[in-house]
Amino acid sequence: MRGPDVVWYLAVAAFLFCTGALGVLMRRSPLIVLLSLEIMLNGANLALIAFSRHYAQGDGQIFALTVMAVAASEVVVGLGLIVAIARKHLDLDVDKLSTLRG
Amino acid sequence: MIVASVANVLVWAVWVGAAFACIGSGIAVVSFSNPFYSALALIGNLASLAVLYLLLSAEFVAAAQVLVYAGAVMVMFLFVIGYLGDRADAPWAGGPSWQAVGAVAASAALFVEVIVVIGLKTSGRLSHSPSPGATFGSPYDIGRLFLTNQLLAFEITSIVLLVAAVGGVILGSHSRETEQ
Amino acid sequence: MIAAAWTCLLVPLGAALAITLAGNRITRRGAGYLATGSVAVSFVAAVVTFALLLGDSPGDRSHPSTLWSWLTAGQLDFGLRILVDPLSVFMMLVVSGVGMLIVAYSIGYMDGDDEERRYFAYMALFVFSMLLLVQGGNLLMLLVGWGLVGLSSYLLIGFWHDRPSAVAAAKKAFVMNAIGDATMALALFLLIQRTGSLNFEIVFANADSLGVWAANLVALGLLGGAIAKSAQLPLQTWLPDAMEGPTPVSALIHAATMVTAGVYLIVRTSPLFEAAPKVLELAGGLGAITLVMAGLIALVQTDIKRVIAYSTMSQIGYMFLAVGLGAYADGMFHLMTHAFFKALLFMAAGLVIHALAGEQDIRKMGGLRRLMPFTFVAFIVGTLSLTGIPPFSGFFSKDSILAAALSQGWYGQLLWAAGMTGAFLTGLYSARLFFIVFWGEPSAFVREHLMIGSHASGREGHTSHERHETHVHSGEGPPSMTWTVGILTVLATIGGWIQFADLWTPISSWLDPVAEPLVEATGTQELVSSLLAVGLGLVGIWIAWLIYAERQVRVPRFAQVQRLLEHKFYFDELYDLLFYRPSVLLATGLYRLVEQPLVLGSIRELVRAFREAGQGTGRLQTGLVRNYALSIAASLAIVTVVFVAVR
Amino acid sequence: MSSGWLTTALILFPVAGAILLWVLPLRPFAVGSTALLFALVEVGLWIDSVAQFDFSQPGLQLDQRTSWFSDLHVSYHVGFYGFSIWLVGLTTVVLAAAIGYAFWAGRERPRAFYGLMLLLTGAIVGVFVAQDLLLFYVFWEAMLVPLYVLVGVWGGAGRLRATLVFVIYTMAGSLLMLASIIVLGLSQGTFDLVTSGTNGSDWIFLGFVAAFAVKAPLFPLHAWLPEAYRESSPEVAAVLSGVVSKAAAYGFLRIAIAKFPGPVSEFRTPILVLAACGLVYGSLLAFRAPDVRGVIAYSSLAQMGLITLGLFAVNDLGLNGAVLQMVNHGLISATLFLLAGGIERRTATGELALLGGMARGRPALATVLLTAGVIALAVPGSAAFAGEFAILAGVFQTGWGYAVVGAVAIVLAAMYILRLISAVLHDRVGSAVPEGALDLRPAELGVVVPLVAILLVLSAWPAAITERSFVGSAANVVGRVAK
Repeated sequence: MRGPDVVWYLAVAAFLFCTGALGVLMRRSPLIVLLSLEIMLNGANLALIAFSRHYAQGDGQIFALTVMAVAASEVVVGLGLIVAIARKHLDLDVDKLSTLRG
Repeated sequence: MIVASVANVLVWAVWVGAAFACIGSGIAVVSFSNPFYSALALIGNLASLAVLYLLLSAEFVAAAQVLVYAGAVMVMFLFVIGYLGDRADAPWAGGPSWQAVGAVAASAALFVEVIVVIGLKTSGRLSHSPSPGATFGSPYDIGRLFLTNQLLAFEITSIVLLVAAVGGVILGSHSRETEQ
Repeated sequence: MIAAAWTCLLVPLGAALAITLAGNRITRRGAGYLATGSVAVSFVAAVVTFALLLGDSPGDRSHPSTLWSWLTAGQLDFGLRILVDPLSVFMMLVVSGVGMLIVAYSIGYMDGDDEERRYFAYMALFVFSMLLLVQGGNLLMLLVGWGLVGLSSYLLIGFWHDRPSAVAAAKKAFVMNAIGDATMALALFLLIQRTGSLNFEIVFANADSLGVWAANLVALGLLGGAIAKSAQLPLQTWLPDAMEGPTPVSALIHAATMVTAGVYLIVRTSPLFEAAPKVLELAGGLGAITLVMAGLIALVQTDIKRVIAYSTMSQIGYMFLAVGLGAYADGMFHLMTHAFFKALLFMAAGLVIHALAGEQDIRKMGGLRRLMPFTFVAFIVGTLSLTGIPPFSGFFSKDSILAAALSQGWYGQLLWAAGMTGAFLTGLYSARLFFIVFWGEPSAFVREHLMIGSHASGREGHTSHERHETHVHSGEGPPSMTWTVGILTVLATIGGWIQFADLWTPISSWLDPVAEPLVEATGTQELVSSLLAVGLGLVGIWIAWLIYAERQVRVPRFAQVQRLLEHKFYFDELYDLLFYRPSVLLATGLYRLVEQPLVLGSIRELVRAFREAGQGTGRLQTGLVRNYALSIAASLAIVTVVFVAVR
Repeated sequence: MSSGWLTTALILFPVAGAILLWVLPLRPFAVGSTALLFALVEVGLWIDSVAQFDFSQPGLQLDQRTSWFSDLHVSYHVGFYGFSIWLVGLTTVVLAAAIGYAFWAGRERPRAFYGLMLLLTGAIVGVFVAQDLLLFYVFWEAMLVPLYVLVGVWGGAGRLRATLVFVIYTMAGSLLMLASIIVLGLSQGTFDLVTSGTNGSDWIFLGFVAAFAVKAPLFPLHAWLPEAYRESSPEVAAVLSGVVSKAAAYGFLRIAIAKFPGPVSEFRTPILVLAACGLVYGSLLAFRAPDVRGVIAYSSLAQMGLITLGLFAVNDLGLNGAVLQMVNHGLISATLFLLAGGIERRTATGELALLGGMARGRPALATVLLTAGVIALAVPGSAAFAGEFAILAGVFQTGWGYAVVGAVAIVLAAMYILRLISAVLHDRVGSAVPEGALDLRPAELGVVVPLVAILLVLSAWPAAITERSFVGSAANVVGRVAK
């Protein structure tokens, strides 16, 4: 295989995943949280495709495509929620949405 | 021989470029306080990822990545951001709370762990990947898999998408009702 | 013979069941006749058994018979077993004979009660139970009969169950008897452990190998049952209260048969008691104390039946004294004569009560001599017999007991002295009763009831229901009552003649194969005892004559002593303080201190703990998505470390 | 073996009846009579099984076995031992009486009620015949679930709280038992009760003991008892105290004692002490209980203590007496609870202070209550006396102190039962007793008299059970059962 080993791809994937996680954990804007989630999913996708290449099996790519579909669905629902929140004239701040407190 | 090594260097160069673009845009997405810029950075991130996919000979996924994400998802994001206008702005919170500290610690720990696991536990088993067949990653290959071995995944995906579409519609209409 | 014995046992049970199941389909009088008839059949069967047993040689008069296994456990097998031997036949004759007369008497006495059927069912049940007690072929059957007579006693004492005092008396009698049952059961457990059986032959054969401790404990347990049933010290307090029952019940159960069962028990299990001589002596001592104490209390009682009840306790004290010294046949002989004269006294008292519409207070009575001449004669015979004046039956049996005591060392002589004191007291209290009730001029109360011609047939104190006045009779009750009293009068007179110690001893020779006596009085001792006892009895009667008939001497007043006697030596109060109240306190205390807070409270505490734990963990539920995400990420980090480290 | 089907039929027949009632849209009267018919046929099936059972043979009879989870060695394995056949008989008879009583008294939502009662019948029979640990557990839970509903829906005013406490306690016990069953079954390699051997683990033993002690109940785990017995309807209380508590005692005998000889001897003293405490404690509280059901409930606690004493004496007398006493107490407490229900219907209260004088003019009630009460206080000659005598004689050989405590309890039993009898029947007429309160009706007599009649027959011949519970020596048979 030309270029770097799969390991390097995995490192990048891990970094992407952790960056996304950091965003999810730290940011309060639901929009940015959603975007960070996309980063996390992409990190995971990269790892899937790298392994798929390593084992020369197409199933990893199938998995990645499925993840993409799920990500798209998630974005639809997430954005729908954000719009709904905005329409209710609530603050777009996840720390203020705590109705589910026990 | 020389051609091969030149190609190798070239691939390395492309990889380095794409990887750093990917990492940089990822950090950018997370750190911009204006979601519009974040979304734009995400587009960069997706594009550079598509390059990496190509390097991994996953042409179909790369294409899907660009089409689905950059084409559809990002547009949706941008619409929403535009719809929200100023309210979408997300300034950074004030001082470091325990949540922020914990977030950094957990993310860093996860990253370190993954690297350590890759470094320690795989011990070379992940190098020297075999060459895949000619059709690997081609739409033909993917399509065949989707309709044979992974048919269930395919169908479930379609159902997930359907449910999400219905959910999106309901969320929209419901909020309209409550507004009235 | 065996068939006759079973017939004797089971016919009264059949009658009891038949009366119960027949309900209203049998007339009240029919129930009475059925019960009487069944007991009469029993008596005939007992006589047949006796006659057949006479045909056997004296050493070969023991015939066990088992219907079926009653209770089994592995190798152990306790059969539904009877034993026909001289002792049981003797008791069968007494029980069914006296029982027949008293049940027949009840037909007249209970006439008009609206629950007559129930009464006769209980009476028949009692006769069955008593026969089972005396015929039982192993200790378990004996205990079964023992408990069933207690049950029938409870039922009959509480027969008039809308009288709270009757209900309380019934419960008291049953519970005190249950104490005796329990100690007996414990003795039986020990016997099962040591001998592996409860059959008389096997148990007695092993009596000597029990060991001192076991033998003493077994004898003590049996003695506990005996004193509870026979109302001896210290379990005597129930008997006076038991007089709440109808008078025929008092005559049958609380005078003639059941209360003497303790004496029967000691005689029956004499080998066990002989293995524990100290306990046997204790029995005699308790009898002696009881006979004096009961005699003293009887002096101050004002209820006609209670006076007789205390005299019963006193007379059973004599019997205990006798069997405690090993004079078994003498004890049984006194049991028999006592059954005659005490049943007679009770039934005569019943005639008085019947005539006086249920009044039992002797202070309201007086001068019945001319108004009830037949009862008067019966009462004289009973009183003289009780006091032990020749030639009435009590003389023969009581004097042989006293003679036996005199021949038995210093302990026997001590008991003899007690017996002599008792003889004097007997004369005094029984003559007191007699003179108060029959002598002098008729009291206002008596005149009201007997001279104006309103022959109300009442039931004692039971006035809440309609009177039954359809039949007119003389003041002395209907013939069914008087003829039975008549028979008993004859028996109380001549019943003692069948044995005159040293000269003529058929009872001793009949019973000796079952329970070999430990003492044999000499002729001199007999003579001394007889003269002294008769003398003391006459002195007692004479004093009573002076005080109550001639009224020459006033009753000496000792307020303290009188109060002590009227409170029956404070036994009731003592038991109330020592047992009843502590157990009530314990029960209430357990409920307040253990059941409420700990047991029932435990669930409350548990619920509270769960609720608080829920509220505590609920605080983790912040509702903030980022917190949840952080906990997921942190957990993932930790779990990864664990996985890597563990693999 | 075809006769094994009889055992299965005993389980499935009432369940089928329950399903039938739930499915068919019958009218209330038809529902009640159908249920009663099923219950009576069930009694008939039991009689048939007694007829087919050979009491002279040791070992399992009328058995049937089909593999269930073969790789875990779990099977559907049912069959009878001598002692279990009597408990099944008790179950069918008491349940039939309870259904008969409910039919007479009338219950709301009859299809659900009678269906649950029939289901309960099948489940309890299953508990007594199951020869596989997992099957035992299944039936055990199948027995508890209908009870929760029966107490919680058809009970008195405080039924919900009573149910809650009952559920919490029995669930905790059941879970301990499930854990014990799994560990025991896996460690033995089989869940079969007949083929599996003995075990020496204290913890597994204690898990079983805890479950059975809660259900019995044994002092001090009886917190659910007073309320459950007071608040449920009389027939359910009768089943609870008459039959369900016996399932726990059966569990002690069939599993705790037969499978754990080592732990039994190790823990015998504390268990016996607890049982003796419960005996006295229950008797004392019964003596002070203010209401009819309270007296019966606490006397049940005392009786279960007594039965446990007999079981853990682990000798012939104790075990035979315990089996006999299980049957006796089942019949007695069922009778008493049904009578208490009858009294409460007439006076609308169970308070002893408000009752009294009911004997006059009501001979049937007086006779039946008196007979049942007298048997309950174990008057010598009664079946209960035979049971108590054997139990105490047995435990006397283990330790004389227990028998002395038992003897004290006999006296206490006399006190509380006589208190009950006289407070209801005797003395002055109570303020809550209406003048026109009827005597027992023929239907009530039809329910109660058979129970009393069985008790009287047993009184004449208690050996009918003690001769036929264990072949040879009981202690050996428990050992032989254990193999």
